[in-house]
Amino acid sequence: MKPPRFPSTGSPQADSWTALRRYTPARIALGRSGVSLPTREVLAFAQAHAEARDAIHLPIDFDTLDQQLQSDGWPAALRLHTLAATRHEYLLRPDRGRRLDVASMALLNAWRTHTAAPTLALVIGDGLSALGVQQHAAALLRAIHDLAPAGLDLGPPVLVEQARVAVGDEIGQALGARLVAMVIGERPGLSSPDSLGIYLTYAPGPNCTDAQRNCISNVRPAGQPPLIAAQRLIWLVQEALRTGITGIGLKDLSGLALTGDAPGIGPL
Amino acid sequence: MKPPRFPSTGSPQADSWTALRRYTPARIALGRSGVSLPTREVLAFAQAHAEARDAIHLPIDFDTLDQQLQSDGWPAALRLHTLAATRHEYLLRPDRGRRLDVASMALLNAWRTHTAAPTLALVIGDGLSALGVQQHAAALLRAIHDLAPAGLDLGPPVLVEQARVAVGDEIGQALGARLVAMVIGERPGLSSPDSLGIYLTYAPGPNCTDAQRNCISNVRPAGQPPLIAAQRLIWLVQEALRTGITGIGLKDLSGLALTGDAPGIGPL
Amino acid sequence: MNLSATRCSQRHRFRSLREVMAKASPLRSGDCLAGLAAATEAERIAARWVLADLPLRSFLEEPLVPYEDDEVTRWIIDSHDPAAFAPVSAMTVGEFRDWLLGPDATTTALSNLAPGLTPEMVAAVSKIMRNQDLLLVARRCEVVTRFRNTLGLRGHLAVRLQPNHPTDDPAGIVAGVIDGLMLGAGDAVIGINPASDSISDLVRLQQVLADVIQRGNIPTQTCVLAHVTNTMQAMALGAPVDLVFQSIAGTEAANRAFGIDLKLLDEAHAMAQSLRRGTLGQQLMYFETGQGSALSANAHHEVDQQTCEARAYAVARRYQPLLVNTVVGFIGPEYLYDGKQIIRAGLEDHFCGKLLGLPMGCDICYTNHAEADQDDMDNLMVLLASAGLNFLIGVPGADDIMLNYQSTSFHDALVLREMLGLRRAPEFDAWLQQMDLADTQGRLYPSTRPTQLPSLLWSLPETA
Amino acid sequence: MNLSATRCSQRHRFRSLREVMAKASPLRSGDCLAGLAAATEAERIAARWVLADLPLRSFLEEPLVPYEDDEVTRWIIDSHDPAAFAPVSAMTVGEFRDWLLGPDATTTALSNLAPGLTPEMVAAVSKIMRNQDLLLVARRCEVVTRFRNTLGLRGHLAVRLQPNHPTDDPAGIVAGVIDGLMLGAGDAVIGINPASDSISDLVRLQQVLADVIQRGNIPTQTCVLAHVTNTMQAMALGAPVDLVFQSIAGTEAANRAFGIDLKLLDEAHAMAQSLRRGTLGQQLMYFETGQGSALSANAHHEVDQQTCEARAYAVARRYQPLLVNTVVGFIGPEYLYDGKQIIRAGLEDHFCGKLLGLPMGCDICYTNHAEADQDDMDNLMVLLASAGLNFLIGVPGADDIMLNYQSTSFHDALVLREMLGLRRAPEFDAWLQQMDLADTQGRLYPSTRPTQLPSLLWSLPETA
Ligand code: B12
Ligand code: B12
Repeated sequence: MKPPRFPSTGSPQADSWTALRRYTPARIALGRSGVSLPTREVLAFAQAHAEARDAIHLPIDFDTLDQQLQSDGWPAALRLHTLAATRHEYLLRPDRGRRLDVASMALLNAWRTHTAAPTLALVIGDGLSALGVQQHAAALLRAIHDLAPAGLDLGPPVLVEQARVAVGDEIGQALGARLVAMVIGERPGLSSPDSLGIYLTYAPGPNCTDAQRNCISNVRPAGQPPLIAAQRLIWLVQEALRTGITGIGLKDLSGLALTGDAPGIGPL
Repeated sequence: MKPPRFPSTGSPQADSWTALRRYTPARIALGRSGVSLPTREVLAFAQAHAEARDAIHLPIDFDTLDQQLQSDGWPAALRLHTLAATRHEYLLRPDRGRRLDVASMALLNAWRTHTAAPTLALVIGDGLSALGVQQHAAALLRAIHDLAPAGLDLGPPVLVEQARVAVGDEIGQALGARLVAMVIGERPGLSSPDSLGIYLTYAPGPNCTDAQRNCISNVRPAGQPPLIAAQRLIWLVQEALRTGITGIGLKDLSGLALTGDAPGIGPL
Repeated sequence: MNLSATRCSQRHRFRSLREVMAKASPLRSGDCLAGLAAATEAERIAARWVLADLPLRSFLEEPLVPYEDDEVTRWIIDSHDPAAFAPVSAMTVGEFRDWLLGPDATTTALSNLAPGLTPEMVAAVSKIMRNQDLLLVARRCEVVTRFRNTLGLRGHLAVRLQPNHPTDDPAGIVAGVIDGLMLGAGDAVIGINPASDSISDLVRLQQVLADVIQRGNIPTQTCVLAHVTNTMQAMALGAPVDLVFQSIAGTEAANRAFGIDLKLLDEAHAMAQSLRRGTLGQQLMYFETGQGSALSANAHHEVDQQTCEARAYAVARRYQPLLVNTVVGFIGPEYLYDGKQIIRAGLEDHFCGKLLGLPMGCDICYTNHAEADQDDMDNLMVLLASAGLNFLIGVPGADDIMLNYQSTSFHDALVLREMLGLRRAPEFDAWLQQMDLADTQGRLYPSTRPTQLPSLLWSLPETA
Repeated sequence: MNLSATRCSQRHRFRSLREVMAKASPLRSGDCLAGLAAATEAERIAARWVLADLPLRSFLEEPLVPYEDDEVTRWIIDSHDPAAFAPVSAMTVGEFRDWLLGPDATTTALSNLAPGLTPEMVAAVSKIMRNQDLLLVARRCEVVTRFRNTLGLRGHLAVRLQPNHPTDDPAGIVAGVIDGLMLGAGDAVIGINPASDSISDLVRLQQVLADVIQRGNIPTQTCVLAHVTNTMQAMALGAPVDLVFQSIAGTEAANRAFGIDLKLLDEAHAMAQSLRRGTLGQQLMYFETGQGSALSANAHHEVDQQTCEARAYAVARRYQPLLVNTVVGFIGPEYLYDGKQIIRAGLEDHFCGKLLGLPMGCDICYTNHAEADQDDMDNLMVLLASAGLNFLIGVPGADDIMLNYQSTSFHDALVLREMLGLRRAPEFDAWLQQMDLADTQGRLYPSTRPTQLPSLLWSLPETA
C-alpha cells in the first residue's frame, strides 16, 4: 500500500491526517467544530444508533438457515428454544437464555436415545445479532465442514433461538459431545451489526465457566473471515482433543493471522 | 405567640435558628453536614417521596363519599367518568381527563331533560389527590351548604372520576348551570398529600380558559380550612352572579384571611 | 425549501417547517400527547438531517405561527434586527451549530448576535445539538442584570429564596426567609408564591418582605408572584413592589389563557419602572415559563413544546427582565415524562434563553407524579451550574409545602458553590460577610454559631 | 445487630446484612435479575434507615461473603488497617456519611483513611448517598499514580487512547493512534483490545505500540488488553510490556470464571515489575471492572452487584495499579437498564474506588441493547469530570468497531477540557506543545494545520 500524504489533499477544512481514513473503518479524522464533533458527524452517529437498535430486535429466520445448511449437505438441524420466551425477556434475563425450555430438552433427550454422541457439537444461536447469524453462519459451517479432519464426528447442526453462549453447555452435555462450538451473534455495534463469535468448550456441562472456553471473535467478511475462523476452530479442536483442555489452559498457537496473511500480523 | 430564642436551646449541633421550626411546616433548620443535608434528612425526604408517589395512585372511593354526602342531606350524586380509563392514561393524557366518556354524557343529558338547571353546579373530581377529596370534600360541601344564601340553587353534587379542572366546563354546560365550582384534588406534595383546589367558572363551556376561572387553593385543615374556603367561594359566587364575570376580571376583595383571622394576614 | 431526506434507504417527507421542527425534537411525552412527535427513531433522525440543511432565514420567511393570528409572532418578526443577524444570515441550521461551537462564537459575538436571532432559530439549532453542545455554548454567554445587586456574572450563581407557606402566614414565611438567608440564599430575589388571590393579602405580603430586607439592609429584591393584574392593583394601592412577576407562554392564545397580553405587560412594566425602586438598575420583570404550558392551554398551533417555550423567551426579552426562570419539571409527566426528559428540557431552555440574551435561571424540579427523583435533580443542577446558570431556586429542604413539588434546597446551592467554586451576587456576598455569616471566600460559618440576623429580622412581623 | 425498621406504619425485617445492603441499593436491573432488589420503594427506604444505623464495624464482624469460602474476603479482612480505621471506627454508616461531607474529611484525611476502609463499608455509605454527595466527596480525593507520566493530579483529566480494530490490523491501529494523538489523547495509556487471542499476534501488537511511542518519544505507556496469562507468555517471549491488564471481579469464584486468582495476579505483577520499564514510577497494573460481572458468572453469593463491584476494587488495590477503569455500561441492560442506572452506577463506582484509594477512571459507555444514548453519556462525563475523574476512554468518534459499544470520543475529552479547564498529564501536555500541537494552555491548534507527527509515526509499521 502506498503511504498516505499529509496533510491530506482533501478539502482545506479537513483534518491534516484525513488520508488515514482508508486504513480503518473506525471514525477517524472527523474534523472539529471548535473542539466538538461537526454537525454531520453528530447526525451520522445518531442515525447509526437508530439502525443498530433496530438490529437487536430483528428476529432470526432459522427456517431459511436450516434450508441453506441442508442444501450445503448438512443433515436437518435440531431446532431448539431457550427459556427466554420473548426478545424483551431475553435481554433482561440472560439466565433464561442459558437454559433450554422443556420441549427442547425433551427433543434432545429423545434424539440422544437413538443417535451416537458427536465429537464436536456445532450449535448456532441468534445471540444479540440475528443478522450476523443469518448472513454468515452458513458460510462458516461450510468452511468447518470442508476443513474438518476425516475422523471428526460433527452430528447435525443445532439451531437455538434466544440463545446465550452458555446454553451450549447444556446442549453439548445432552448430546454427549466431547466438545461444543457455540456460534453466536455478537452484540451489534454502530459500524458492525453482523459479527459472529465462536466459543469452544471441552467437556461441556453445567459447571463450565468462561475460563474453560476459547473464543474466536469478530467473525464476518469485514472482520475475521469465516474461512480463517474455521481454520482456527479446527486447530483449537484438535489441540483440545489432544490435551483435554479448552480455555485459559489452551493458547492459540495456530500461527493463523486474523485476516489470513500468515504469520500473524504482517507489515503494512 | 412568645418570640423564639436564638440560638435555639436544642442540641448544640442544631442550627442557631432551630427555634423557628414551630412557625412553619416547611423543612427549615435542618442542620448541615459540611454544606450538605444531614443523613437523617436525606432519608426522611426519600421516605416522604415514596409515600407521596403512592398517594398519586390511590383510587377514589366515591361510594363512601356519596353516602357521606347523602347523610349530610345532599341528594344522591351524579356519578361520572372521564375519557381517561386508567390512572396511567389520566397522567399522560390530560386531554382525556377533560372530557366525559359517552355514558356520562348520556347520563347528564338524560338528567337535564327532567330537571331544572342549577345556578351553581358543584362538581367533585379526584384530580391528583384522591386522599384530599376523600378526607375533606364532605366537610367543604357541608360548609357550602350551610353558607349558601337562600336563593342559590345548587342541584345534586356531581362526582367525576379521573378528572381535570376543565371537565367542569363540559358538566356545567350540560347541566345548564350559570356557574360551576370544580372541587379537585391538588397534586400531592411531600408534606401536604391531601390538599383541595376549588376552581370557579362563570358560564362554563368548551371555550373557557383558565383566565376565566377563580382559584381557591390549598384547602385542607392544615392549609385554608374548608370553612373559610366555603365562605370565600360564596363571596366569589355572589360577585360573579352580580357582575357576570369570573377569572382575571373578578378580584378577591372578600377580606377573608386564609386562616380566618380577618382581615387578611394578621400580625404574628 | 427541501423538506425531505432519504436515510436508511427510506424516504421521509415532511409537509411543513413546523412538522420538521416537531419531529426533529428529542422524544418527550408532551409532543406525543400533541400527536406531533416522530413515529420512529429513524424518522426523528431524518427530520434532523432536513433541519440541519435548512437556511436559518427560513424561519423569517415561514413563521411557524402565522403573523396575522399571533401578536407574539408579530413581535418576533418586527423586532428582528437584521444587522445583528448578518454574521450568520447565510448559514443553514447545521452550519450555525458548527459556528456556535467554533472559535468565532465568543461571549461578545454571542451577545451581539442575540437581537438577530429568533426563538425558532435557537430552538431549531438546539434540536440538532447534544447535551454537551448545549452546555458548551450556553457557558460562553454572559447575561448580566441589575436591580439592587449584580446578577449573572461569570463564575457566579444566585438563588431565589422561596419561603412559601400554605396559608401565607407571615411568621411562617419570615421563618423560611431567615432559614434561607442563614444558608446564604436570596441574592436573586426573595419571592413568595401566595396561596391567596386576594389583593389585601398581596399588599400585606409585599410589606412583610420589604420590611425584612429593609430591616436587614439586604442588597436584594423581593417579589410576590401573584397574577400581574393583582400586582398592578397592589402598586396602585402603594404597595412596595420591587419586581413584577408573571407566567408567560409562547403564543398569544396561551397568554390569553393566562389572562395576559403584551399590552398588559407593557403597562405593568411601565408602572413598576415609575416606582424607581432599583438602586443599581431598573431591570424589574421576573418571568416564569416551562415547556407544556401552551399545549396545556390548547394554544400551541401544532408547534412542538420546546419551540413554544423558546417563543416565550421572545416575550420575556421585550422587557429586559431581571430574571427568567424555566420551571422545568413543574407541571408533570404529561409534558416531561421522566428525569431524562426533564434534564434535556432544562438544558435546552437554558441554552435557548441565553442565546436570546436572557438572564436564565432554572427551577430544577419535579412533581410526585413524574418518574424522577432527587438524583436526577442533582445531575441537572451540576450540569446547569457548569453551563453558567444565572440562578436557581432555594426552597427549605427542597420541599415546597404550598406548590406541592420538589425543587432545589438552600443546601443544594451550597454544594454547587463548594463543588464548582461559584460565588453569589457580589453585593450580597459582601453583606453576608458583614453579617458575619460567611468568610471572604463566601463560605458559610457553621450554622450552630449564634448570630444576630434571626433576631434582627424576627422582631419585624410583630410590628408589620 | 438491629435489622428492622418501622416506617410508614409498616415493619420491615431483614434477615442479614447482605439483604439490607441489596435492598438499600437504588433500583437497578441486575439486582432484580438476581432476585435481590427491594420489592417496593418503601422497603428500599426502610433498608436504608436500617443501614444508616448500623456500625461501620459490622462489616468487619459479619463478612458478606464467608471468609472461609473466598480469598477476596480473606484479603479484605487480613489487609484491613485498624489504625487507619480508628478515626471512623465508632461511627454508624449514617454518621460516616455526615463525616465524609463534613469539614474533617480533607484530602489528606481521606487518603490516610483509605487503608482502614473495606469495600463493604464504602458500598454501604454510597447506598445512602445522593448523586451530589457521591460527587462532592469523590472530588476531595486525589489519587496520583506514575509510570512514565503523572496521572490523577487535581484539575487534570487523562485519556486512554483506544484504537481498536476488528482484525488487529497494524495500519488501522496506527491510524487510530495518530487520530487520538492529534486530538490530544493518550496520556493515560495507549491501549488496544486485541480481537485475536494468539500469542504471536499479541507480541506483535505490543511491538507496534512500543515502537509508536518510542518513535514519537511520547511520555506515556502502552497496553494490549489480552488475558493476563497471555501477557505473561508474551513477557516471557521478551515482548515490550509496559502495563499488565486484567478484568477483575469481586469474588474468588467470579475471578476463577475469568481464569484468574490472586496468586496468578501476584506473579504477573512481579514479572512486569522486574522489567522496570517505568521511568517516573513502577505502578503498572491496569484493571477493568464493571457492575454485573460476578452475577453474570453466577458467582455473586447473593450479594448485590454494586457491593461486588466495590470488592473488585479491593483486589485492585493489592497491586497499587496505575489505572482502574469501571466500564460502566459495557455489558448491557440486564445489569444497568437505562441511562439513569448507568449514570448512578458510574458515580457510585468512581466514589467507591476513590475512597478506597484507587486511581479511578471510567469508561462512560452503553451498548445498543440498553435504553441509553449519547445525551446520557454527556451528562455522566460532565458529572464525573466535575468530581475529579482520573481518566476516561477515547475511541475514534465514540464508536468502538471491535467491541461493539459506544464510549467517549477524543472530542468529548476536549469538550470537558474547555468546559471545566482540565489539563492533561503534565509530561504529555509538555510533549504536545513540543510537537507544536497545542499551546501553553493545552489548547489544540486547528486540526487542518499540517504537522510532522503523522508522518513521523506512520513510517513505523512498515519497519516493524
Ligand atoms: C400546575 C399549576 C400551574 C400550571 C398549570 C398548567 C397545567 N397543565 O397544569 C402553570 C405553571 C401553567 C400555572 C400557571 C399559573 N398559576 Co398555577 N398552579 C399550579 C399548581 C402548582 C398545581 C395545580 C393542580 O394540582 N391542579 C390539579 C390538577 C388535577 O388540575 P389540572 O386540570 O390538571 O390543571 C389545571 C389547573 O391547575 C389550572 N391552574 C393552574 N394554575 C392556575 C391558576 C389559576 C388562577 C387558575 C384559575 C387555574 C390554574 O390549570 C391547569 C390546566 O387547566 C397550583 C398549586 C396547588 N397547590 O394546587 C398552582 C396555582 C393554582 N397557580 C396559581 C397561579 C397564581 C398561577 C398563575 C396565575 C401565576 C401567574 N401570575 O401567571 C398562572 C396562570 C394560570 C392561568 N390563568 O392559566 C395559584 C393560584 C392562586 C389563587 N388562589 O388563585 C396557585 C394556587 C399557586 C400559587 N399559590 O401561586 N399553574
Ligand atoms: C460482553 C463481553 C465481556 C463481558 C462478559 C460478561 C457478560 N455477561 O456479557 C466481560 C466484561 C465480563 C468480559 C470479560 C472478558 N473478556 Co470479553 N467480551 C465481551 C464482548 C464485548 C461481547 C460479547 C458478546 O456479544 N457475546 C454474545 C452474547 C450473546 O453472549 P452472552 O452469552 O450474553 O455473553 C457471554 C460471552 O460474551 C462470554 N465472554 C465474554 N468475553 C469473553 C472472553 C472469552 C475469552 C470467553 C471465553 C468468553 C467471553 O461471557 C458472557 C457470559 O457467559 C466481546 C467482543 C465482541 N465483539 O464480541 C468481548 C470479548 C469476547 N472478550 C474478550 C476478552 C479477552 C475478555 C477477557 C478475557 C479480558 C481479560 N483480560 O480479562 C475477560 C474475561 C472473560 C472470561 N473468561 O470470562 C475478547 C476475546 C478475545 C478472544 N478472541 O479470545 C473479546 C472478543 C473482546 C476483545 N477483543 O478484547 N467480556
